Amino acid sequence: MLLSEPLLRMEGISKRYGGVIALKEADIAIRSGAIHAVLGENGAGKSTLIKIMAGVTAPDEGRMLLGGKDVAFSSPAAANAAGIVSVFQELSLIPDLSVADNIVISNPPRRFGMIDRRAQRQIAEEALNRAGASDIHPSSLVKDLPLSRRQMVEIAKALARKPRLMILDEATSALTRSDVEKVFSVLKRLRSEGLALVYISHRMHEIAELADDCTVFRNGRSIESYPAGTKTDHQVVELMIGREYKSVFPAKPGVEANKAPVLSCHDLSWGGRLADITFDARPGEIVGVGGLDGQGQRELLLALFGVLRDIKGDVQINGRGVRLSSPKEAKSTANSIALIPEDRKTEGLMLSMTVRENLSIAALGSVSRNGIIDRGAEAARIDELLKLLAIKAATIDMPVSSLSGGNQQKVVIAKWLMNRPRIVLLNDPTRGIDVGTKQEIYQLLRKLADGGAAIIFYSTDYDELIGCCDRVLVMYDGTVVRTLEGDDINERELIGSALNIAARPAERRATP
Amino acid sequence: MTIGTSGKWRFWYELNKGTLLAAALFVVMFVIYVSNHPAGFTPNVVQTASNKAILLAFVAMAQCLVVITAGIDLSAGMVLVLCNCLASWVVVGTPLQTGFGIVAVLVAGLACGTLNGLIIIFGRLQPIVTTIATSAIFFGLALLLRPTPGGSVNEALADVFTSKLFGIFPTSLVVLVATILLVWVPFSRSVYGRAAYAAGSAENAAYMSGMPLKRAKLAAYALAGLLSAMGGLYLTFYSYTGEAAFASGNAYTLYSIAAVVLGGVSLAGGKGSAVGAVFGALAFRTIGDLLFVFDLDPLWQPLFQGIVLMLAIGVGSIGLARVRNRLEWFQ
Amino acid sequence: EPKVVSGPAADPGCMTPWASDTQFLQYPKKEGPYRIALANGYIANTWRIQMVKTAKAYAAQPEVKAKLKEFKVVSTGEDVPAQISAINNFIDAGYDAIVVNAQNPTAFGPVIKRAKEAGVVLVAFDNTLDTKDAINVNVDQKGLGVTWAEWLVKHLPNGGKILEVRGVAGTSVDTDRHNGITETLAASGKKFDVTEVVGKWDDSVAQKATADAIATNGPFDGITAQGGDTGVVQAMMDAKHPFVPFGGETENGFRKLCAAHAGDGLMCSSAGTGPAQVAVAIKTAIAALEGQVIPQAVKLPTALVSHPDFKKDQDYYPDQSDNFFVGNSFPTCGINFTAQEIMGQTKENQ
Amino acid sequence: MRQSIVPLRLRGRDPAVAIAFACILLLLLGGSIYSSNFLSPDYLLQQLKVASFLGVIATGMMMVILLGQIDLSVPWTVTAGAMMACAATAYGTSGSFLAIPFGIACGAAIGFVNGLAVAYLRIPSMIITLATNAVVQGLMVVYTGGFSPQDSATPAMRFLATGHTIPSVPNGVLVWLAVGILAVFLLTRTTFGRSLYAIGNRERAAYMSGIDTRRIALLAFVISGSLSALGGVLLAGYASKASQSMGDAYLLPSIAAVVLGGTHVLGGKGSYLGTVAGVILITLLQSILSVMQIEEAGRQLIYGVVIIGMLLLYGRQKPN
Ligand SMILES: Nc1ncnc2c1ncn2[C@@H]1O[C@H](COP(=O)(O)OP(=O)(O)OP(=O)(O)O)[C@@H](O)[C@H]1O
Ligand SMILES: Nc1ncnc2c1ncn2[C@@H]1O[C@H](COP(=O)(O)OP(=O)(O)OP(=O)(O)O)[C@@H](O)[C@H]1O
Ligand SMILES: [Mg+2]
Ligand SMILES: [Mg+2]
Repeated sequence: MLLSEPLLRMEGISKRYGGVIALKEADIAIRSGAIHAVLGENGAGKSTLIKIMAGVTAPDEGRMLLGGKDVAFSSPAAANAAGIVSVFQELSLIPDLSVADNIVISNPPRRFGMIDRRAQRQIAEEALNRAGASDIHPSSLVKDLPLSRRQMVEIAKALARKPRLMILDEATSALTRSDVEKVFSVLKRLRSEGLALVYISHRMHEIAELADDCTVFRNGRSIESYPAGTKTDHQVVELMIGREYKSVFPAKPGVEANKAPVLSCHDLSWGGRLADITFDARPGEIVGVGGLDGQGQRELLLALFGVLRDIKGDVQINGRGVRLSSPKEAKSTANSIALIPEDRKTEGLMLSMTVRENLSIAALGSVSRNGIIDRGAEAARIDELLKLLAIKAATIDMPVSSLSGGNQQKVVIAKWLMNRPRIVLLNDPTRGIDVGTKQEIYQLLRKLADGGAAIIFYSTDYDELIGCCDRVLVMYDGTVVRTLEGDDINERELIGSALNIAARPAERRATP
Repeated sequence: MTIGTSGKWRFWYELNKGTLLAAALFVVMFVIYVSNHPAGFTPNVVQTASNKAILLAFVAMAQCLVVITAGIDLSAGMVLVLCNCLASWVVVGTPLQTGFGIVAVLVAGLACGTLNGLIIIFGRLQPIVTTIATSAIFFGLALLLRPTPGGSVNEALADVFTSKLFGIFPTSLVVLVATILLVWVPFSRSVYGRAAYAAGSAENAAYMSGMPLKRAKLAAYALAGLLSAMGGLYLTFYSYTGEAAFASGNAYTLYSIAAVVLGGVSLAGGKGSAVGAVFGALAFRTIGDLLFVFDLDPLWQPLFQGIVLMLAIGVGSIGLARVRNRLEWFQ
Repeated sequence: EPKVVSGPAADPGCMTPWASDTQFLQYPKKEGPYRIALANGYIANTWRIQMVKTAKAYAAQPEVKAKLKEFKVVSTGEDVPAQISAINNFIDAGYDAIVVNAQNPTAFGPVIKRAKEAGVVLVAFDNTLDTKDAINVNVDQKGLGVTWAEWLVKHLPNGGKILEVRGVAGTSVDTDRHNGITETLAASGKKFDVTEVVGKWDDSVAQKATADAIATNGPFDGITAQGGDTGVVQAMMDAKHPFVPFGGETENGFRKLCAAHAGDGLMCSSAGTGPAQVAVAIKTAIAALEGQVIPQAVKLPTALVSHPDFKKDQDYYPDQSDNFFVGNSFPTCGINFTAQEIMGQTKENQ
Repeated sequence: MRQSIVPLRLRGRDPAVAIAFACILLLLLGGSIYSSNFLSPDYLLQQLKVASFLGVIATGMMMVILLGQIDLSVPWTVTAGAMMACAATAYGTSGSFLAIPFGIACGAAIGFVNGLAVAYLRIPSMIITLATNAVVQGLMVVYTGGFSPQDSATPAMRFLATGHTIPSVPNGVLVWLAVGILAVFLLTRTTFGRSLYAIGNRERAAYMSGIDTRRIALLAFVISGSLSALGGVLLAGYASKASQSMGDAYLLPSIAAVVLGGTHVLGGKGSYLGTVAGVILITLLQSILSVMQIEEAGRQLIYGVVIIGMLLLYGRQKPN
């Protein structure tokens, strides 16, 4: 299977960032007409590898052969010209430009030297159609689209360039299941058309469905390449993490039903986007929020965190009615809420500040007196957390931007734990995170719950909801359509209610 | 997929909201102005207003080009002054000489802008200090050219450019519209223009998408120099002389920023259009004109101008004060 | 379209011709009362504020007021085109005469043309216009430089080191005054070593520049400054620089210091023309409209006071602000405001 | 993970600051070729005194720039601070006593308006501060024209700017030192400082971390206004009087000083030591050029070229 001459071969690639070795003598061979999955933990060097393929960074050592000839790309444009196109993990869309502008961005159709807007619209519509996203209007601005739609645009953009080799770095991490299916059928069609595809994902079942070849990375080295299907999931994970691998999810101890709820929501509504949401969360409980992406889950968390204005309805914390007007109020000791936001780069982290500064930013109040920071107390708290979360950083005085994606996410979670919150809201915290880290996060959530916190956990990953949550609120169109509990939390019920198939019309009326 | 026309208008409106607001602001203010003017809405009054406003309009367009890339050009006013001084030497003589003179002035402006761009892009310096420094250089050159006010210009040509077409329509407005059509429209619809927007909106993403960022930014700065030079040329036409005026150079720079913001161009980059900036400049200039029609104590006039400017800015920000999702504050 | 006539002027005591070859003009008589406008440029400094207030006070005097239907003042800032436009607007709005303190003496060619076509009388003062088609109420800027330099030459018989504090670079006033100083010093035949710094007519800028000059090039034997003089003296005192002869402007603060330290060697010649020249300009405009004979260029007397003649409450006001300019009266023109009256009155302005 | 005694931002980690100080030495050595007086203690102390006005003003500017904003109302805030302080003396002895606090309070009020508009109405600072500048200018013109202004500095103001508490060290320098120490403390040791950097880095993330971003921004502008006014008070003390437009010469130099000192104009990055270096650089450069007998044109050219040269030496941003 690996015998045919590969389209792209990389040999002995090394790359270091200051003291950090991102890649060390990595090899990979990618052939046409196949999908090549790249697997590895966070920080294993996957993104760095594809950045080198795509001409974003140059390797320190090693060579790259495209169709048997030595190549070196000085810029993404050069790689594009050679037929290599990638969908980056960090989206590369321009928020203030329209979808159509973005899709044709590298080579817009021209007439008399000016961009031909009509032709551009056509190309965009075609590309969106091919990517299975014809619901996106080509004239809408990218910044007005939700994350999942943006990823679809990103894929359409890559398709519009008619590549020879297409790279997708966690391109489906924010997609809903139906989108994923559409994208998969597109990818399969491309494969049959003879394209070479590189696919990076932390979702094992996606890889099982798609991949023809696989390469596992660990600590910057390419550990092993093998044809898909020749190893069990278990073996793969062990290759990735380099140690034995046990069950992912911690056991659910079950909650005492008679405990007073720490957070209770009654008929919560906001504009046209949230309607009549009612639920309770008790200490020690992990409440999942499910449903298709963009059904108001994000708004619900923001509403609870004091970000939205003009909220109607009733929110009680410890039986006390509250009306929060800012995150500052939400995190105050009286309310003690924390929100792990969806987009770590813009809402979670100050990228160019150090890990230390990021960790203590939300808890400044508790490590300072009269506005003056107590550095001893700060350092002590940080030490405690670093032990708890095992964040991989050379020193905590380096900018958080130089951590890998997964470790950045851990910093976002850790910074809120500094506050010892009693209500933790999580907005898809495991997006783009490897299994090892995910496992740590699940364990951490359970530990927090056991410590008496109530956790509201929105996830786009059904396995997570099933494995972690004591209860799941399924949302549709801004309201909770079903609450699943116990054995009802299974994939069939979750998907059924997420699509709001009128399986149980009575339920809908029961939770008005 | 078919897209309804109403949908198309909605996107168009979203995109051009800032420009429309600026246009509305200008129209309202101008109507207040002419309806109180003793001479009324006559070609002369419009001509006077347009001759005065066009300088700022050019500098505002220049500023807009740079601001779109998330940069800023604090030397725009000094480029205008420098080009004014240069023009007062070279835009004279036979029609041919005059023509060459005009070209020389425009090339000089282009060169100033290019210098800014080269330093900022290849020196990787922050635009704000770079242009503070180059503005000192440009002013120094202007002083070398004109240690004292003076010089002259081809008066026949100057009169043509500041008079009325067919006795009704101000030539300066025609030149302004022509400049928009010949400079702004091609630029904004070219690959470089798009890359300029992208650079302002999300530079890293634009780099990843393989856009020609450096050339786009260079083009923006260079064209900004050219447009400021147009302003300098017009200053010469309107005043027949050159003067190395430090204060007015700085004033034009600051006013151009105000005009750009009034015109709905985001200082964070990536948003807005030169047409909006032009309306912003016209509106800003009308604030000064209002002094003429209202009978204010002379000592209260500066205060009046300040307050009207504040109100105009306030109008533009009404929408933001009342968002329902507080995260929208941070866009 | 004024007629060129032979002199003298109707009011020869006030309207002295600039030079012997200055033309005398007679505009066609218009029926009063008149609409007169003042197109000012920059406003935010004390000189201009004082000037605008003097203009208003002059126009409010009963005998002047009787001749005026309207007196309007507009300040357009530093920007020349704005001032040109203001004048255009005044022409379009049918004003009879426009008085202007020009931001730039050479920039008003097109407007002068228009004013002439429209039969509007244009009178420039302070920063006058380089033209024969408008009436100039002139300050002899170069002559001021000459006065100051002559003062220094007189007190430094053996020449010496001079500090010259200049004004705003690129303006004609600065250049004229500088040329007057330079030429006079050169013509004296003595050896003068001049250090130039830029004070921008601003006290704190001048003070800093002077302090630096003293620290690096000092001490000096004489000083001349064309503005910001209070700051210059302040810098001398801060640096404990010995007091030396000083030729300077007419700021009240400067004169206060000159009077206070006359005994210590601060011998000053303080010369300039106060903001009241606006009143002369208005008076000239009215005379032109009334069809009287006037010179095309009026020469203003300079208010010159030199050591040891500084008289309290006449040449300087110890209790008043440092910032205003003394010399606010032109007795021969019947203009007798004291600076104190103008800047000191609060009620009049309410 | 032991903490070093020296605060992180002051540790000599930032090469820009070191190079900036090297540039200062270079400038002095270059100047001494022209006149050996440039190295005399008298001259240097005098430069420090003059630098202290810019230094105080630039401190406020730096806070605002760290926030990712800018304060263009500096010129007339400086003037208003000076004029209002002097004006207070019209109200007898208690007026003279309160002159300095009153001047600073006026600056704080202007900063408050700026801050309110920027933080609560979300108007871009670059334009609203331009507008407040115009309004304050208008107010000062009205005031000067209408109210028989008192504009001599009080002895206390004179003392604050030019007096000596420590022999031969002007008090102005001590004021700057005090302001500087306070600023370093604020920036490195307090929640306010941390929040300032956080907001400058990414306001959205700072807000979501529960920082009251609006209050911090408001405070930064109030500080900037107050310090501008304090600069004006010092300047009035130095000149022994207040006058119109005395602040005009401080806007662009204060921005240039902050940025020359390595602070990022878009906020979030910068050290106070860098600002100190920037202030001294700008002051020295202006002073040396002022006394060299070159035409103004030449001075401007050299000023511009030297600033760009220095920036190219160390102000380059990382490749993106
Ligand atoms: N610009 C950079 N500066 C410093 N270190 C970097 C930089 N980019 C990557 N690294 C480091 O290189 C290593 C490999 O990172 P890379 O992004 O390739 O990992 P990854 O496999 O993509 O991880 P993830 O699954 O989290 O995306 C990490 O330790 C990371 O911290
Ligand atoms: N050559 C380059 N040109 C432009 N930007 C670069 C270059 N190298 C790195 N970057 C940028 O530096 C930052 C850090 O790099 P990188 O994305 O590899 O870090 P990371 O933490 O490993 O990310 P992740 O693991 O989430 O993929 C990113 O914003 C990246 O875009
Ligand atoms: Mg990655
Ligand atoms: Mg990574």
